[in-house]
Amino acid sequence: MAAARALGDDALVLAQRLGEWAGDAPVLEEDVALTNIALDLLGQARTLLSLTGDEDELAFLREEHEFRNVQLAELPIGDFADTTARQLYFSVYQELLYAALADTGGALAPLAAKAVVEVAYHRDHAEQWTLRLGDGTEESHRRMQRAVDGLWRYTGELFEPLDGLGVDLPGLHPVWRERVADVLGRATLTVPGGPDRTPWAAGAGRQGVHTEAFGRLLAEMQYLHRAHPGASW
Amino acid sequence: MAAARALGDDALVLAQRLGEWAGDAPVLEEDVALTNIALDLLGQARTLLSLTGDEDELAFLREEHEFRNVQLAELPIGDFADTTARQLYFSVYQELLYAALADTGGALAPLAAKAVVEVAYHRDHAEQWTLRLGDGTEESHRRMQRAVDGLWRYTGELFEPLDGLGVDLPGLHPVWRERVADVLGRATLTVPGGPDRTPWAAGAGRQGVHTEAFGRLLAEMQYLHRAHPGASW
Amino acid sequence: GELQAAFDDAVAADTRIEPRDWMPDAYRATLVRQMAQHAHSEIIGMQPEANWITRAPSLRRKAILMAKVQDEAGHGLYLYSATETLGVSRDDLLDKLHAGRQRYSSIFNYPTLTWADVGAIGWLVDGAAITNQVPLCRCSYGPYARAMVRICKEESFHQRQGYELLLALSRGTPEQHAMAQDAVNRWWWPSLMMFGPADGESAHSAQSMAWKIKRHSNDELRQRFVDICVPQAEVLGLTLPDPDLRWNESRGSYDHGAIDWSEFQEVLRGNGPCNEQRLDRRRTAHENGTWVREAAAAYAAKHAADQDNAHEEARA
Amino acid sequence: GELQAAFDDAVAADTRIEPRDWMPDAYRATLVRQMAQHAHSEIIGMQPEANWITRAPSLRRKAILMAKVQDEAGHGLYLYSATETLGVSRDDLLDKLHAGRQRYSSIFNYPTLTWADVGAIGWLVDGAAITNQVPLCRCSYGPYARAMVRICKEESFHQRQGYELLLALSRGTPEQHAMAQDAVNRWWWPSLMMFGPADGESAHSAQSMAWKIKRHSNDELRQRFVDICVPQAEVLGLTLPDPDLRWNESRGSYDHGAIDWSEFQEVLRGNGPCNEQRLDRRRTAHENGTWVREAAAAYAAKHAADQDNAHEEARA
Repeated sequence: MAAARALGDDALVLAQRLGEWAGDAPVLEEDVALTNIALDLLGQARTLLSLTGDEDELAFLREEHEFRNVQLAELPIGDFADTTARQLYFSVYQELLYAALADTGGALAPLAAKAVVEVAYHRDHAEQWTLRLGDGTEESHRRMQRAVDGLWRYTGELFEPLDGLGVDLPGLHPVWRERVADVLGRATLTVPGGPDRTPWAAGAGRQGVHTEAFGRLLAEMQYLHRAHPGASW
Repeated sequence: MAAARALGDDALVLAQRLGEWAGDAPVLEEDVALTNIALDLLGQARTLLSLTGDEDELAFLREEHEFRNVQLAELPIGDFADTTARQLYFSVYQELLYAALADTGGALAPLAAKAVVEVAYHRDHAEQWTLRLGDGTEESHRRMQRAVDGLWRYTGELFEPLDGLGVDLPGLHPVWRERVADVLGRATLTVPGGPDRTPWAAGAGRQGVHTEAFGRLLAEMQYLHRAHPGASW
Repeated sequence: GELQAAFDDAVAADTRIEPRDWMPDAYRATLVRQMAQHAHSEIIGMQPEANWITRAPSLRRKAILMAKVQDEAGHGLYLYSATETLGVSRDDLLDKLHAGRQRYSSIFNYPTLTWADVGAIGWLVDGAAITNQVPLCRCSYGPYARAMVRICKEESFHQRQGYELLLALSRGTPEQHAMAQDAVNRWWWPSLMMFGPADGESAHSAQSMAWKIKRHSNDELRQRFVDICVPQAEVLGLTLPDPDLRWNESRGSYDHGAIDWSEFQEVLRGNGPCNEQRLDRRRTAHENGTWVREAAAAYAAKHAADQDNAHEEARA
Repeated sequence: GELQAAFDDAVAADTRIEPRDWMPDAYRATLVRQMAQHAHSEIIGMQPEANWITRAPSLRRKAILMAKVQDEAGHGLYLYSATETLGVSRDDLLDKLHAGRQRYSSIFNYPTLTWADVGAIGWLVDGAAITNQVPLCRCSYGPYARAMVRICKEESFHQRQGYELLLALSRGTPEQHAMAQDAVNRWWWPSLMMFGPADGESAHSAQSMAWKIKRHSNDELRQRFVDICVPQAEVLGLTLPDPDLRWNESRGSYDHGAIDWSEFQEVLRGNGPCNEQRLDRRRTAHENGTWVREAAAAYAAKHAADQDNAHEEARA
C-alpha cells in the first residue's frame, strides 16, 4: 500500500498548509472555502493513511524522509496567487487521478469515487480564482503569472509512476497539461516554459527527499503529539 | 535557585529570538553584531541553567508553563526597530541587574561580573541604533516610536522581585526608567505613556504564563531534541 | 406617530420586525451595533482557535477544530448578511472594525496558550455564548433571530466537542490533566465577564429588554451559566477557580465570588493581553487581500461587460 | 610596456601585488569576479546553516552553529573589504549579486534537510573550501591572500566541528546514524563539484594559474580532497556514495566515479533546488533593511553636520 500512503501524505500535507490560511483569507467566503477544501483533503488523508497503519502514528511520528508526498504539497502557502496556482495544479491532477482510480475497481476505488466529487469542486474553485486573478488587474495578473511559473518545476513529480496504484500516471500527464493550459489560456496567462522538474531535489518527494520548508512544517505539526509520548487526545 | 533559572530562561529565550536574525540583518555588520549578542546571552543561559540542572533537559524538555522568562524576551522579532527597542529595554535592565548582582558577592556574583561586561556592549549597541533610528529618517522615527510604545507594557515585569536573588529589583526600576528616558530623549523619541504592565497576561511570564508566540518558539526550539528521546548530540 | 405605534404593537405581540418594516432609528442603531459586534466576534474569534489548527495533536481533533473555525467564518457570513438588511454594507462594517470604531467580544483578547485552551473555549466560551444567544433566537428582529437559530445549533455542537476534549485531557496523563486545569483556571473568569456588567451597571440593557432584543438580564444569564457549569466541572474532574463557589439552598443556585471588573474594563480599554495582536492580524489579512478583492471586482466588471456585449450582439 | 613588465616580474618573483601597484585590467577583473563570488558565497552560505540555528538539538551545538554563522558574516566582511581595494564598493557588489549578475558558490543551492546536513556541510563543504583556499593564502594579490589566511584558520575549525558532529550522530542511535549517512549521500557529489569543471573544460584556469591567483588545477585539488575524505569517512563509519571509489596503488590516490556534470550545469543555470529561494531571501533581507540603512546614513549626515558646526563654533 505504498501508493495509498503516498496519496495520503499528499492530502495530509496540503491540508496542513491550507489550514494556515484559517482566519487570514482575503475575503470571508474564502475562509470558508479554503477550510472546506482542507477538510476534504484531511478526510482523504485519514482514509488513505488508515489503510496502511495508525493514522496518528503515521502523521505525527514519522521523520521527514519517511513522508512520500510530492514537494508541491509542502511548499509554503505564499500569497493568494501562490495558493491558487498550487490548487489549480494539484486539483486538476487529483481529479484525473481519482477518476482513473475509481475506474480500476480496485481496493481504493470506492474512496476515489467519493473523493472525485470533492476534488471536482476544488478544481472548479481553483479555476474560478485563476480566471479572476489572471484576468483581473495588472497586479493580480503579474502575481498569478509569477506563481504559476514558480510552481511549474514541481509539477512533473505528480506523474511519476506509483507502484501498485493501477493507474497509468505518466499517461495522465498530457491530459493534465491540456487542461491546465486551457485554464491558463482563458485566464490570459502564459503556460510556463521551464522544466517541470529539476535535478536532485525538486521532484524527489516520492523518494523521501523534501524541501527546507518541510522540516518546519513537521516541527509545527508534530510537536505537541511528540511532547506527550503515548498520550491519548 | 529559582532566580537563576528565571534569569537563565530570559537569556535563553532572547538568544533564540536573536538567532532568527542570522543572515537576514539589514547590514552585514549587524549579522555579526546580533549573532554576537545572541552568543553572549546563550552563554549566560548555559551557565545559569547549569546551576539548576541539566542545561539541555531544561531547555528542551520543559513545557511552556515551566519557563520563567519575562514575556519581553519571547515576543516575535518584528522589524529591526522592534528588535532594537527590545534590546534597549532588556540590556539596560540586564546591565543594572548584573552590576547589582556582582556586588552581592553571592553565588551568582562571579557570573554577573563577567556578564556585566558583555551586557554593557549590548546596551551600547542598542543605544547607538536607538539614536540612529529615532533621529534618522521620518520613517525610521515612526517605526522606532511605534516599537518603543508597543513593548512598553512588557517592561514592568522586569522589576518584579525574584526570591533568593539578593537584588532589590523594584529598586532598580527608577534608574532604569531614567536611563531609558535619557536615550529615548536623545533619540528624539517620546517616552511611552501607557501602563508598563497589563492585567492577566502581559507581565506574568515569571509565573509561567506566556504569550501565544511562545508556544511556537518552543515547538521550533524543542522539536528535534524531543523527536529523538534520550539521544546524545 | 402611527408607525411608532405599529412597531410597538408588533413588539408587544411578539411579531417579528422585518427589514421592510418601519423601525425607530435607535432600535436600528442598537441592532447594528450589537449584530456587527457579534459578526466581528465570529471573525476575530477564529484567531485564538486557528492558532492551534496546525498543531492539533491528532488528525481527528485537527478535523474537528478546522470544521469549527470554518463554522465561525460561516457565522460571520450570516451575521454580516443579517446586518446588511439594516442598510449597512459588510465593507463598511469591516472598515469600522479595523478602525477600532466597532467592538468585538473582549473574550478574544485572551490568548490560547495550550491545546487545552481549545477545549476550554468550546466548553466555557461557547457555553457562555449559547446561554447569551439562545434567547436571541426569539429576538424581535427577524433576520437576527433566524441567524441565531442556525448559529445556536452549531455552537452547541462546538460546546460538546470542547467538553469532550477537556474530558479526554482530564482523564489522560498527569500533564494533560494539569493542562486542562490550567486552561479552566484562565478561562473561567473571562467567561463570566462575557455576560457583561452587573445589572445595575449595564448601559444598554433596559431599552434592549423593552425592544425584546434582549430577554434576560446579564446577571440572570450569568447565573444560568454558572449553574450549568458547576456540575459539568465535577464530571470533568476539574476545579473552577473560585473558592466562594457554593450551592445556595435557598436560591436553588450557586453563589459565586466577586468578579474583578477592573480587569474587564482594562481589556475593554484595549489593554488586554491580545487586543493589539488580534486587530493587527485582522487588518493585515484584510490589507494583504486588497489586491485579490480588486482583481475579483475587475474580473466581474469585465465579465459583466462581456455579457452586455453578448446581449447587444444578440439583439443587433 | 614598462608597467606590464614590472607586474610580470613581481608575479614571477612571488612578490605580492598590492592595491597601489599597477595591474593589468584583466587581472583586476578576474580578481573582482573571483573575490566577489567568494564574498557572496559567505553571505548566501549563511542561509542553509542558519536554517538550523533555532532547531539545534543541544545548547552546545546551538552555540557552535551560531558562532560558525557569525564567522561567515565576518568572512563576508573581510572579503568585501579586500574586494573594495580593487576600486569597487560593497553596495555595488551586492547590487550585482541581487540582480543575478555575479555568482555565489552553487553548493549553497542545495537544501539543508536535516540536522546532519550541518555536519556534512562542515566536514565536506568546508573541507572542500579549505582545499581550494589554502593555496589562495599564497595568491599573488596581497589583500586577498591575507584575508585567506585568517579565513582558512577559522574554516578548518568549522571543518573539525562538522566532522565531530557527524561522528556523534554516526555513533548515536540508529536514526541518528541513518540521518548522518543520508546527509553524506546528498552532499558528497555536490562537494566534488565545488572544485569546478574538469581541467580540460575550465574556462579561466590557465590564465589564473599564470597570474598565480590559482596554484593548482581543479582536478588536482579535487583529488587531494578525495584522498583526505576517504579515510575520514572510514573513521566516521559512514559510506561515501560512490561504488567506483577505490585505492589506486599505482597513482597512490583514490579513483572516483564519473561526476554528473549535467546536474552541475543545471544548478549553475539556476535550476538547482534552492537557487530562487536563496536569492529571494537575500533580496528580501536587503530590501527590508533599506529603511534602516537610510536611517543610519541620515543620522550620520546630521551628526557630521553637528560636528562641523561644533568646529565652526570653536573657531569663531
